[in-house]
Amino acid sequence: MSVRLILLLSHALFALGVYGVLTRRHAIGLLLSIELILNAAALNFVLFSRAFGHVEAQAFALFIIALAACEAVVGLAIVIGLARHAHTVFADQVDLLKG
Amino acid sequence: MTPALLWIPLLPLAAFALLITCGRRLAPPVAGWVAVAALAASAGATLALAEPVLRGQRLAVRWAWLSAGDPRWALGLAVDGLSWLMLAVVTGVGTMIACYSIGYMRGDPRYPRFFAYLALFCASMLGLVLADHFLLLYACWELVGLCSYLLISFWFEKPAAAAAGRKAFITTRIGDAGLLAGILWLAWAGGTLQFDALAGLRETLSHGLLTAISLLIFLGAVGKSAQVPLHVWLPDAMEGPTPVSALIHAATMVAAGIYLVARTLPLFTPESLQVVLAVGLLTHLAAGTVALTMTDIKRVLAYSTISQLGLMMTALGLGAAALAMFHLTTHACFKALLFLGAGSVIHATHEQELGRLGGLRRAMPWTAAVFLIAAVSMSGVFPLSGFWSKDAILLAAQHDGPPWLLGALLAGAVMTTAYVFRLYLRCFHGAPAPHAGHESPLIMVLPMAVLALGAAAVGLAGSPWLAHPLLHLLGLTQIHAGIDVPILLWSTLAAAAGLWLAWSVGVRRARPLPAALRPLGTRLYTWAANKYYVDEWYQRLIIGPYLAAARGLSRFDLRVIDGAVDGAGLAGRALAVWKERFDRLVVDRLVNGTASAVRLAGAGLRWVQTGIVHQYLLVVVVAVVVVSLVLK
Amino acid sequence: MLLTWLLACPLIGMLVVLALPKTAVRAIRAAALLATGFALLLSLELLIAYQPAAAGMQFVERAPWIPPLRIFYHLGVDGISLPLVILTALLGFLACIASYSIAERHKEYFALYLLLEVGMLGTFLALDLFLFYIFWELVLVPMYFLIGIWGGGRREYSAFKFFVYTLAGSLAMLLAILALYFRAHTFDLLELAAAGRTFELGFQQLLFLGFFLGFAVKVPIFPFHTWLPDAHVDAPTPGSVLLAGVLLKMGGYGFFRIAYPICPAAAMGFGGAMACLGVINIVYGAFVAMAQTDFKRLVAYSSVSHMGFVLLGLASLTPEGLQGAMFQMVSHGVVTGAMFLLVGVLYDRTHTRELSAFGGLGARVPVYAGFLIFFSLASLGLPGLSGFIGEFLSLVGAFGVWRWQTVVSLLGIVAAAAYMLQVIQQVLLGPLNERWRELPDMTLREGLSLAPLLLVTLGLGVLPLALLEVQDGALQRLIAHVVGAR
Amino acid sequence: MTFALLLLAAMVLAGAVWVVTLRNLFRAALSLGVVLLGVAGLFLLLEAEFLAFVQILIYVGAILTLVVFAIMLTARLQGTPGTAASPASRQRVGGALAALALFAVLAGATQPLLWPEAPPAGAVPLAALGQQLVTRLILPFEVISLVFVAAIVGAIAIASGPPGGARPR
Repeated sequence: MSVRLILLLSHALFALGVYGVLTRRHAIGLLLSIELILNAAALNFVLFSRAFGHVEAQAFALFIIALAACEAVVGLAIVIGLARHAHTVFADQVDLLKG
Repeated sequence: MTPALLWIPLLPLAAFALLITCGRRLAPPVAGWVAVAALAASAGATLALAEPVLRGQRLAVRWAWLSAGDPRWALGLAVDGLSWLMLAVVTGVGTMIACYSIGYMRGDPRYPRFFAYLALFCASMLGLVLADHFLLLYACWELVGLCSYLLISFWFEKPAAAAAGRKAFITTRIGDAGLLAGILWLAWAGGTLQFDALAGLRETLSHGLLTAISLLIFLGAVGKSAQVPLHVWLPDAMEGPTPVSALIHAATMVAAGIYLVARTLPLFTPESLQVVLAVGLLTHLAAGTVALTMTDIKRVLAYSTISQLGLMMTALGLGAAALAMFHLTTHACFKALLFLGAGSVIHATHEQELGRLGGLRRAMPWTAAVFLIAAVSMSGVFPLSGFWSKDAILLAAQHDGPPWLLGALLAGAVMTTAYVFRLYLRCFHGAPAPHAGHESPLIMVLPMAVLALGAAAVGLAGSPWLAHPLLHLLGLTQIHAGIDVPILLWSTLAAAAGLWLAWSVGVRRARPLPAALRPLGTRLYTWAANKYYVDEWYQRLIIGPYLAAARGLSRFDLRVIDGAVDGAGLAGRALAVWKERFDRLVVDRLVNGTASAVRLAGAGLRWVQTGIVHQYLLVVVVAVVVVSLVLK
Repeated sequence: MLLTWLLACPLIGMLVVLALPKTAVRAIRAAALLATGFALLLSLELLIAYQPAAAGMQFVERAPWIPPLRIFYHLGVDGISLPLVILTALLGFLACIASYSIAERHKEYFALYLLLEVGMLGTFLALDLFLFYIFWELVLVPMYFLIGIWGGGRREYSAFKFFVYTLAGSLAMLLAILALYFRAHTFDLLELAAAGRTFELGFQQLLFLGFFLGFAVKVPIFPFHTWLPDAHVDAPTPGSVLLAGVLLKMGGYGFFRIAYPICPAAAMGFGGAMACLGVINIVYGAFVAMAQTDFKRLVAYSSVSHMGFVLLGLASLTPEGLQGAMFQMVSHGVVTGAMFLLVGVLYDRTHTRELSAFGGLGARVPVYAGFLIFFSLASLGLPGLSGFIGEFLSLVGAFGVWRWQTVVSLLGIVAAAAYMLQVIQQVLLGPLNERWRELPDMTLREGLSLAPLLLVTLGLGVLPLALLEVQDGALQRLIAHVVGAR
Repeated sequence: MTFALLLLAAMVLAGAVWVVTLRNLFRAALSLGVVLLGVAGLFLLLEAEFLAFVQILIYVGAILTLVVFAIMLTARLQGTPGTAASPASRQRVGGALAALALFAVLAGATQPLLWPEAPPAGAVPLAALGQQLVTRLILPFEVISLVFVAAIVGAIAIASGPPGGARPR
């Protein structure tokens, strides 16, 4: 079992997630990409837990999954709210942050 | 004895605090009496100190101020002969002037505030005189300047008064900056700022250093005592109420510079004394000629003050501090009197232009009488006060100065008599002017009478008849014993010549010059009447460039330094200008250029702040990568 | 626990404000006032319990926070930070009184305001570099919103400019902090100061430059000052007060607490440059102030000028110079804070800050005129008021070391009189402008927010030893530390 | 073992690429399911059985279902794919470059480090995990539950909208 290999995999997963965040226009697409990033992090935690024999690391992987669930709930609520309010689901058409 | 020392400045200060906080709740005359009472009490405390001081004692108190351990920064008050004399002048003249103001300022809407400022003015002057430490002296020095500012622009609704106050403060502050530099240098080089240690510094510091420091200190005195070239504020200060002018000219503000030089005379080297002498003499003569041409009562008096201060500086330049202080004392009496008299005239007639005044002798006999006493005293006529002090200076000039100095001072004496009698004669003699005029109330006449007594008799304290107690008090040991008859004759001759000039030229309008010299005379007269155009030169050479520099730097700040952010805007303006050229729309290209500059700058900023999440995120990711690369 | 409670006061206040409904404006104001008032009381208790004679930090609290990185929750005060802590608490309280004039979105305003106070107090209390940095940046965020939402004029532009400027400076500082950490493996300021003396000169100079950029923007030092006029002008009155009174001091404090102790050799090497920059600040600020037509802008540029004395005194590394620099910081905080309050009072009534629009107000509003004249005089350095002591001590300290710089800076003193009297003349003197015939004088609340500052200004000017004694020991040790490293 | 690893890795990578590139969101969501399953397999491989099951249960079972729901609910707003809705190519190139750079930085940071080749004997026991969760990690655990409550309340508040018709601005 190669730690380096799995690390590479998780990095790739992370980078792909970032790419998705940067390019996806659809809000749900953004959510999906963020899930990728979270999974990359969780994978790292579990990997280190195995490699160094830490219990906490697994616990934190668990927390990540829990937070991902929360994030999905809130994110989807926002998407639905947006759809109702701004009649768009494309993040780059939403510029409420603009000064 | 120590407590009495502290009470002297603290009593007027307390009066100030009382008047500024609850002055408006006091009935108007009460506010005035509070100030008078405080000043009179200070005068009493001064008198109480007379006995030990006359015995040659030096009383002092001292307390830690800027540092608990370092004795350099321990402030103190001290009184010796020199400062005691000043205390007497300030409290005495100050009390009289405050008394007079009770009548003069009646009905003014800011009556209590006037007396508050007056009390503070005297308090700071007393502090200045008592200070035993350069820092405390400087602090009071600045406070004196502040009070002059507040009082000169007391009637601030008049723009001229507001401007005059500011001019006084800023002009003297230029001198103060020199004084401050001198103090800094002294603190660094000498390691002490206490006055009783000054004589010791003469041995420890090098000659060049002493010259530099003393000249810087002298710069402070030049500003405060209105010497050339920083004299311009004093004539303008006439915009203030007349009692204020009296106070400034006699007891408080301008006396401070003379006192400072007298106090720090141990630091002055022969070279710097030469400078003092030159400045003093120049001021004496130049201001005298200007005084001859002024037609406003108060401005004549203002230039006469400058001229007399020049005379005192000349005495200081001769190293005769005691004589300068003697003249300062007598001058305080007769100049205060002259101003109060002038104020009385203005109070009665609401007119201060000489051309519209005349023949007031009948309507205002008391004022005319005291004015005459002051004028005679100022002219140096035997045996009034002015004679003794001026004669002593002439004598010193003859002994210690270059041969031409006596001649120059006698010429100054001729001018002095000429302008003061021109003033007197045109005000009180001749055909009565349309302004009826009436005698002032008792509260104003009484202080004038007291001062007239002083103007006549104070000089006796320095006369050989009483064996010079005043000069002994000031530490002068070698004194010419009797009256020097040649000098007496010379000065009487000068007074007579001045009187003749005043009568023939000032009143009868005779033309003393032969026709050939008349154009030159006219030109000289024009110059003098325009105060040698000093104000205009300052406007052109200093104030104008200063304001231009301020505006230029402000533009620089806005354009160049801020250009980092608005660089896009500048580029946009250039583009716009080019475009305008092509379109030949020359007329409004600046307007358009500015508009597009703003628009482009805005667009530039808006591009950065798109509000779109993706671009923000991209920036974040790139930043993370860059930072982590850099940190490796 | 005193220091933690001091930090907790505004924090708890913020939470209470957040918990209140946003329509309960009176309750929100009262909560904020109570929180800042308690903080002020605690800071005064600090002053009473402080022992000037004792060496080192006092009231120290130290608890591990992020142990793997050796980051501690480490608080403490000494003679350098204590005056600034009290200044912050005082201005925080008074500006809170002045915040009653805020007219919209009270809940958000006071929550952010209290957060700002937490950040400011924390910056002065932190003894851990990491903690310091967090508080330092924490200040930025509420200030950005205070300017951007409750400001006037081009508020978005100004807030953005303020944010970008400061953030850029902070990044340079962050790099220095990281470099320092990788070298010394600690964030503890006291350990870092001890370790700093052993660094070679080149490294010290790099560190110093990094910190310098961070602090220079805050002070602000020419040519990093152009955010200041914009931010001051467009910020709401309490924001301007805290900006001038406290935020600028954070930069100066950084030099005292971080740059000088950690990079002593570099600090001595750069002394000449610091003195020159100080003089440029003094003279340049004074000249540019003279040309301003906007009241607030003028006061802002006068800040640039006054902070130059801090640099000058700092560069001298003499006891008088450092005392003067610290004194000038406190005094400037009080005086300029009051000046901004006064501008705010006028602006609330007239809705203009154009100096030429006023005139002759002295007869119409005598109490206001008295306050304005008083603080203008303090600002131009009149002896007897606090501004003089700071300037004078800085000059005395610097004169022996940087002769010509000191002499040139005297020009700034003359110019200060010119522009301050210009203000008085344009606002108060001359014939009354008919537009303001009905102008009301100051209210009791406004007077209450200014009276303490007046007393402090007068008290410090007459009895400067009260403050100087507090600072003395810490500054002596700082000099010994820096000069001894040669 | 290695074979299983490689297979799962390929599965995860392919799925991830689909997630970020497929234009059709529904298919992208299904690809996410592939990724999640692959990661669950990796968890199994790393002897973290409990987590693997949690992953499948919560992620695949709950979250993914939710996402698919949302996609269907908002389907009418998506417009026809491939018309005006494609992202600007500049952003795509920039994003790819940034992601690549990030990957390079991360790999560059972790690959040279020395990793323990032989893992400690025995996996982390589930009991120990549970023990930790209710003792040492009790605070974060409770905080997470707080976050849950907040998320639910927030989601309801956002998605339900104001009671009286149109929302302000």
